[in-house]
Amino acid sequence: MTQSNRHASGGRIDRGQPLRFAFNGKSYEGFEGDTLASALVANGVRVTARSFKYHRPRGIVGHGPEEPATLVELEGEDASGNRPATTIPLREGLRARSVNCWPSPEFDLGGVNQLLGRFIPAGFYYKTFKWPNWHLFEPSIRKAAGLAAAPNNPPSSGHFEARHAHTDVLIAGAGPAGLQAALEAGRAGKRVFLADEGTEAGGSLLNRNLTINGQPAMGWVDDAVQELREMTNVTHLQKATVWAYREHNLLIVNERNPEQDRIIERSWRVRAGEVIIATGATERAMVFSNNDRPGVMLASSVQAYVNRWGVTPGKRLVLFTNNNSVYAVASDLVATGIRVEAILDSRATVPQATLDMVPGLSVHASTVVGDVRGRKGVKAAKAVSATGVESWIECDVLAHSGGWNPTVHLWSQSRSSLQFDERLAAFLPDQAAQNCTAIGAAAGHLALDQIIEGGEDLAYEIEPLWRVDLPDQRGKAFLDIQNDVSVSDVHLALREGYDNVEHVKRYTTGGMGIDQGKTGNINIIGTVAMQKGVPLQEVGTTTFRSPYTPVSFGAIGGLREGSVLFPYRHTPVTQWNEDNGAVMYEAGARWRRPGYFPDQGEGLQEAVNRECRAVREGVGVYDGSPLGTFELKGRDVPQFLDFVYSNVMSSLTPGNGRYGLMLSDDGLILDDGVVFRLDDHRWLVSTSTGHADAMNQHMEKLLQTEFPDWQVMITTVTSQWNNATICGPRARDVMQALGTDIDLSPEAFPFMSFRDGTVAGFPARVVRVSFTGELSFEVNVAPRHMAALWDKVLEAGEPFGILPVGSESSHVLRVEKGFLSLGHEVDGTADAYDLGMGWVMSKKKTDYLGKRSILLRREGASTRRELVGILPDDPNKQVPEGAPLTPGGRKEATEGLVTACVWSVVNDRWVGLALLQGGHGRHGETAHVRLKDEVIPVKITKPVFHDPDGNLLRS
Amino acid sequence: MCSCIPSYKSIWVILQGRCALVKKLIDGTYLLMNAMATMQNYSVFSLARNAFSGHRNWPLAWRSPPLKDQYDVVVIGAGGHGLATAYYLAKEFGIKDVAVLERGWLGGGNIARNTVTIRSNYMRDESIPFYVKSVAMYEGLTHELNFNMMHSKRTMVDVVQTWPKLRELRRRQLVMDIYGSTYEQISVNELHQRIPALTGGGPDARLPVICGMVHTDAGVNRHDAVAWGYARAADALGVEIHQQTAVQSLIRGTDGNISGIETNRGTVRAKKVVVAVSGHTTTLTETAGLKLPLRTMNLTAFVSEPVQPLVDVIVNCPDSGFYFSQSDKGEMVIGGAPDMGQSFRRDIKQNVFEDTVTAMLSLFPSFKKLKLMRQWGGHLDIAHDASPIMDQTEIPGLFVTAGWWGGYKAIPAGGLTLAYLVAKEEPHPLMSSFTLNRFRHLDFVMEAGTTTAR
Amino acid sequence: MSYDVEIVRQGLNALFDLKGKPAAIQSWAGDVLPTWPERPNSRSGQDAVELYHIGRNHWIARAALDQEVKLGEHLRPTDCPADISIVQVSDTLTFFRVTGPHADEVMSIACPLDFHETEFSEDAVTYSELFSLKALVMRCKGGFEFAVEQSFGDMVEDYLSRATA
Amino acid sequence: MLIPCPFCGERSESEFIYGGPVGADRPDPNTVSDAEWVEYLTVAPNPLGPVHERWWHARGCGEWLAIWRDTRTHDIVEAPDDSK
Repeated sequence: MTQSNRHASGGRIDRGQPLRFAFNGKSYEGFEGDTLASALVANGVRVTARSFKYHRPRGIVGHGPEEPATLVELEGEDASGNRPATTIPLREGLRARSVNCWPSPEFDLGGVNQLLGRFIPAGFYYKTFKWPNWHLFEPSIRKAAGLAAAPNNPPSSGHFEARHAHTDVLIAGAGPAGLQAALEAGRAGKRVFLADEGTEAGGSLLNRNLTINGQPAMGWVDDAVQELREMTNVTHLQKATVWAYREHNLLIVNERNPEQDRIIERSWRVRAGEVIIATGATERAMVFSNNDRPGVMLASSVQAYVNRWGVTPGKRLVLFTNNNSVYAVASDLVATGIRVEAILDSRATVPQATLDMVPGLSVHASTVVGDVRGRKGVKAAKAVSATGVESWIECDVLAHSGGWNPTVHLWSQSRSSLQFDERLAAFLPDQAAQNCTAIGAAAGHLALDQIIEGGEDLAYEIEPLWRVDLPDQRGKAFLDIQNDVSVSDVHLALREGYDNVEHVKRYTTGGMGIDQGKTGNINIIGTVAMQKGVPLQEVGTTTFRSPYTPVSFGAIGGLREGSVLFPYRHTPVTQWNEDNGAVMYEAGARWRRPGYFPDQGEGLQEAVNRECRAVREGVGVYDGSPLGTFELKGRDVPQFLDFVYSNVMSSLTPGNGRYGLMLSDDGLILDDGVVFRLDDHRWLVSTSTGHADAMNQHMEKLLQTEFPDWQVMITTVTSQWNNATICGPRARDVMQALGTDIDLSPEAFPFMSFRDGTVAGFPARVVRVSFTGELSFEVNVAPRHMAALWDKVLEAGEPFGILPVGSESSHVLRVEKGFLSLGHEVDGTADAYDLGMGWVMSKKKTDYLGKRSILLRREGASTRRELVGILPDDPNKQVPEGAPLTPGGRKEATEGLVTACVWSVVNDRWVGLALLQGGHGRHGETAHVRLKDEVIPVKITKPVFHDPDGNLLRS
Repeated sequence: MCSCIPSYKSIWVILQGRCALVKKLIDGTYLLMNAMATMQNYSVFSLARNAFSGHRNWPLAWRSPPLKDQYDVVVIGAGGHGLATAYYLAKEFGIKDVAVLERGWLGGGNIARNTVTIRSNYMRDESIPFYVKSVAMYEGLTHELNFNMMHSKRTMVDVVQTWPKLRELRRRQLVMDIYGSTYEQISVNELHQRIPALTGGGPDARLPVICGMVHTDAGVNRHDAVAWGYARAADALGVEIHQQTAVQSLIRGTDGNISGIETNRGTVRAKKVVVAVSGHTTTLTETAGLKLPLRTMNLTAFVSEPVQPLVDVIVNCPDSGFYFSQSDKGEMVIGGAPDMGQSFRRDIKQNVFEDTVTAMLSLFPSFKKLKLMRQWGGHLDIAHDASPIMDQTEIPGLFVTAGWWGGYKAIPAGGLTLAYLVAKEEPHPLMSSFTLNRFRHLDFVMEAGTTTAR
Repeated sequence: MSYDVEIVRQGLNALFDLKGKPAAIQSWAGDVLPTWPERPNSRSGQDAVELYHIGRNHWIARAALDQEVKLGEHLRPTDCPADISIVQVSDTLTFFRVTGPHADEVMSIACPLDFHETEFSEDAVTYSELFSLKALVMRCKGGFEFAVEQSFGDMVEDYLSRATA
Repeated sequence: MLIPCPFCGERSESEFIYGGPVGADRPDPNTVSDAEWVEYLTVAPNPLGPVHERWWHARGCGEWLAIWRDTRTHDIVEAPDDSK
């Protein structure tokens, strides 16, 4: 019979909407409003899981995120693993199976581990599996671990989203305290963000039969929700868990299946002026022998199943408690017609008001549960009185309550402190570290009348019992049901000296499961305290860490994926590059640039050779737009540039430019670039592509923090100017063919100067710089004209065999010239002198960034690694870039490295650059590249292989 | 802090299924018992013996002796480096009158918070041999300390997505070859075979995967076991470990030398004091007026829920900015970049965290459905040139080991070389480039481009 | 259901970057610029020229593209005195408009600013972070307008289409 | 974090770039001793408590600003008395 445990009426389920679902391959029926757990309870499924270590049969214990025992894996389109069955809303066609057992929880082969229990106490693996080594055992152990299967596909439809939100008050939890706080803040006109993890508001009121001013409490909840809905200043989310509390009152909320069905989960980053923690309290377990039998459940969960879902987990119940709350449970059970065999209360006296709630029930004070019988379902509980009288009481459910823990996870995550409260036997919020307050049960107000005026509830009183400790105790008493950590494990840890609560946790793994010990951690602390004879406050808690409950990585990532994972930048020529088959590279500062332009069937080297030959013998063009460019304005620009560059810039006259190096004050090379003086007070500074942002930061920092009185204003113009750089012996011919009003003769327009005019009809600034060693014209135009200019250049250059040039060829061309490259020769150790660029280090200036440090460093004793050219003895022998040079090619400490090695079309051989100890004095000698199985002799030369006097670039 | 706790599910299978090995197990155990005569031997036999006495007879892993007022050497910090140093002082140099002082619980600092990656793929001559030594020492540590470190030499695979990164890694490879450390390039196809879960980074991806680099020497182990193993072995050699003993200040004698320390439990005198406290180095040395070129930063990590075995290597994605490995318990243990500001907060920054997660999802899109289970932060100090500092300071008798961001892999060799330095008062050859002297002429040791900032 | 918004990538505007003391710029530019927006991160506008106060001694003047030449002739960037900086930056920024009932929601995905009317008023204009890029953000009729550095235009368009898919 | 920008007011940390601790004033490199120069370059305050540090409002108004931030909590705090 289906739903044998379902009541004929009652509960917040929609009996008009039956839902079919499958659990471990068997079909069942539940109703809309059920969780998977409540539907399983309704269908009388008792064994729902196997435990992690011993594979003991387990049932459903709780009713919310605290559930320690029943973890399932969802199958099909919403596949995901390790989900507490208590947190899965039931839906039509849901398919779930238990994790950690095979073939089923009823019959699980791993159950043989139960026989081995005594051989595998806490920490046993530190003492074994050592010989011959861990590798022998690891594969089997890995296979056995891991609970659910790993996901093998991203969600097939829908996506995740992350967004920002701002609020005056964030309230975590829509139970009575949270709703009340939301009403008050909302009525006061504040912006309110109310988030609750449940499917509907009400918190504990959903599970309990309470009244407010004589009316059912859920009526009050419905009114509150309605009033909040009408307030435009209130955002109220259900199925939304506040899972992290970060610095500066930033909280992260995970909302499941928000209104748009295309969004699977939404992550909210909420910045709150004030945070109200109304997260309620979690019932904790009692610790006694075999307290993990299927049917041993939290009392409040039994109450929830009865009241909220209209199901009874059993027919004959025994209740075990050390506090008052269980009496309300018993009262509800009786009202529903369920038989309560007995209430066992560990306290010596039970308050009369409490007893009055359960007239006619058998209440045994000073009595504990000593054991539970029934491997696959509770059959009887052993009551043991203080005088040692034992009796077995037959039952099918043992509901227990070890008291209540205020849910202080968020409070603790905020760095706020906790204090152990002896009266409530629980850790309570103490000093707030951020602008937050805890209210309601989260603050220790465990009765409704403490929270809401007119609320009626039984006063909460407790005498803590951290574990049942009886002589001749047999059977394991679990502190952490999920990780199978028993009292004896904790005792063992303490006995071996692992006596700090963190040691206990790590040695036993107690509290490290997916539930993070929500029902059991305090009992571990209590057990440690008892054993050591110290108060609980002294033992302390382990740190509460986010997330409060597991949250999918997809939601954290949000929309940021695929092409927008990292920003990307395009020039107006990017589309042309892609259309013309360029192989595109990541090129620094998030630009995507062409690496090379292969013809049909051509490889990298052939394409590069072709492009290089064009530049050396004819003409090439590249898109130089990404180069960082800044316009500097003001009277103090000259002295500023003299301070940030190692050479003198102030002597430049308008229209002219100079190459320079920027150093950090500890003498490392930051960047190289070119400075042009536009007129008296306007300057143009260009930086390398990759370092543009960093150089902007560097210059602004100096100006704003070191020299606030200097009049220098910087405007970034990288994207205001694009350029096509035409380079090669025929570059002037192409310029003429394009048509320009600028006199291009070397006399009228020499190297390192610029001219404003028109080129191909576009307003342009033409600059004579060269990064290839050839005659070059950098034609700068506004980006709106760039694509058209590019087309015209290629058209005008066609008769001269013009080719577009990618970054691979640029690399070859600069190596042939010995021009340095950041990231190759400049690797954080070489200075300008090492690179043979002493000429760029001003001797005239008394101070500039890096000067003092470079001098100090060079006074050190160590031999410098200096830039040299290398020619492999075998001209056809390529040396890998980055290869070490060692003395004599021996396998010993290196004396240098090859920074670059390229096929030089002008030399028809491999040529390279290297940093070599004392290299400047070793020209003509042979050095040795040491590879794993090979030594390559190379001749040491000057680091230049083409036009050493620079006649071509000045031509 | 990560957890690599094996499941217990198949113990029976293992014990039964490996009968052929029982003879070896017995031989090995007896050898070990002889080697470690002073400690309770840990083996499958001692475990069985204790099982029948209800595990009531296991001795303490370490003692809690009364704190004396004088020691030959005081080591501040019972983390990996402090405990290892104390152990090697006693074992290799016969210096046994050593106290290790810990303000919290032993093994509770960064050793409790790191991602247990052990590797030697460095770039400079100064670094590689040291890490080659450390990796080798780790591999023998389980047997040396008679404590199962669960060392799993499972290989690290770099997923390369940009050409400049490939160039940098190949440079490392070529230098590492000289020192016998392993690094090999593999194709994208081979990469997919090694890491089937790597389904992102295709040709149309924002950063397409170019190739992989394989570092077979790399491994992971169990961090708590390293701390506990060293603590237990050092204790057995006579070293005293004092937890809940906070050092408040360093004391200098009239000669300017170090003469002891002030603690919350009173004054302790010692002619040699070792500071091995990671992020808190400057907090301590400044009590003696010593400034060091160190800043403290926060590094974060997180783990997923445990799942069935999926990835059996350490995956490092330097271009995307994350790395992870799957623990024996099934959790993905994930790390990203540090947060640059100075911090002692031991927390995670949401923006840094999101950067790491999105990078991971781009290469492992199926992890969208995987769930975050726990996250945390640790603090570490980083020197001005980002390389470690191990030296006797300008205060005679005061030794520091600091600047190890990613110091977990350095624990064995770091402990050994520091013990050498303390015993002989001269730097160990493997660490001679890492003294404070290098700053006098700004001779930085720049280990440029260390993988995803570890 | 998808977000109900309209996204338009706009054409070029005439833009001039102005730096220096307000009095100095004012005396140079004369009445071509509108009333000075004194409040940080606010804007003013008259005769189709808008002025954005987006940094300490830093403004952006914006007009329709057909005003570019005229505005340039008034502002004379190359001739202005040493103590002020005027740079034509029309090509530097690409503007987008997001309008419609869900414009707020799309903006909250992109940008960490608090767009509540008490925090981000009708005349607000500011640089902020948008899809992790620097962006100039303001309100427009029925929604929001923002601009990113031109080379990121394609990327932002891509991101917006993902956000509203 | 929320960082107070003197021009824009409080803004999300993601708009800023960290600029390092505020160090000592730059000494005259022509007169300072080697040791003092090295200390100026390499040693930064590393307090367990308030640290004076710079941030650049790079995705905002471009201002370089300095705040006091407690390294234990990340709270932005008033300058300690002895720094004024």
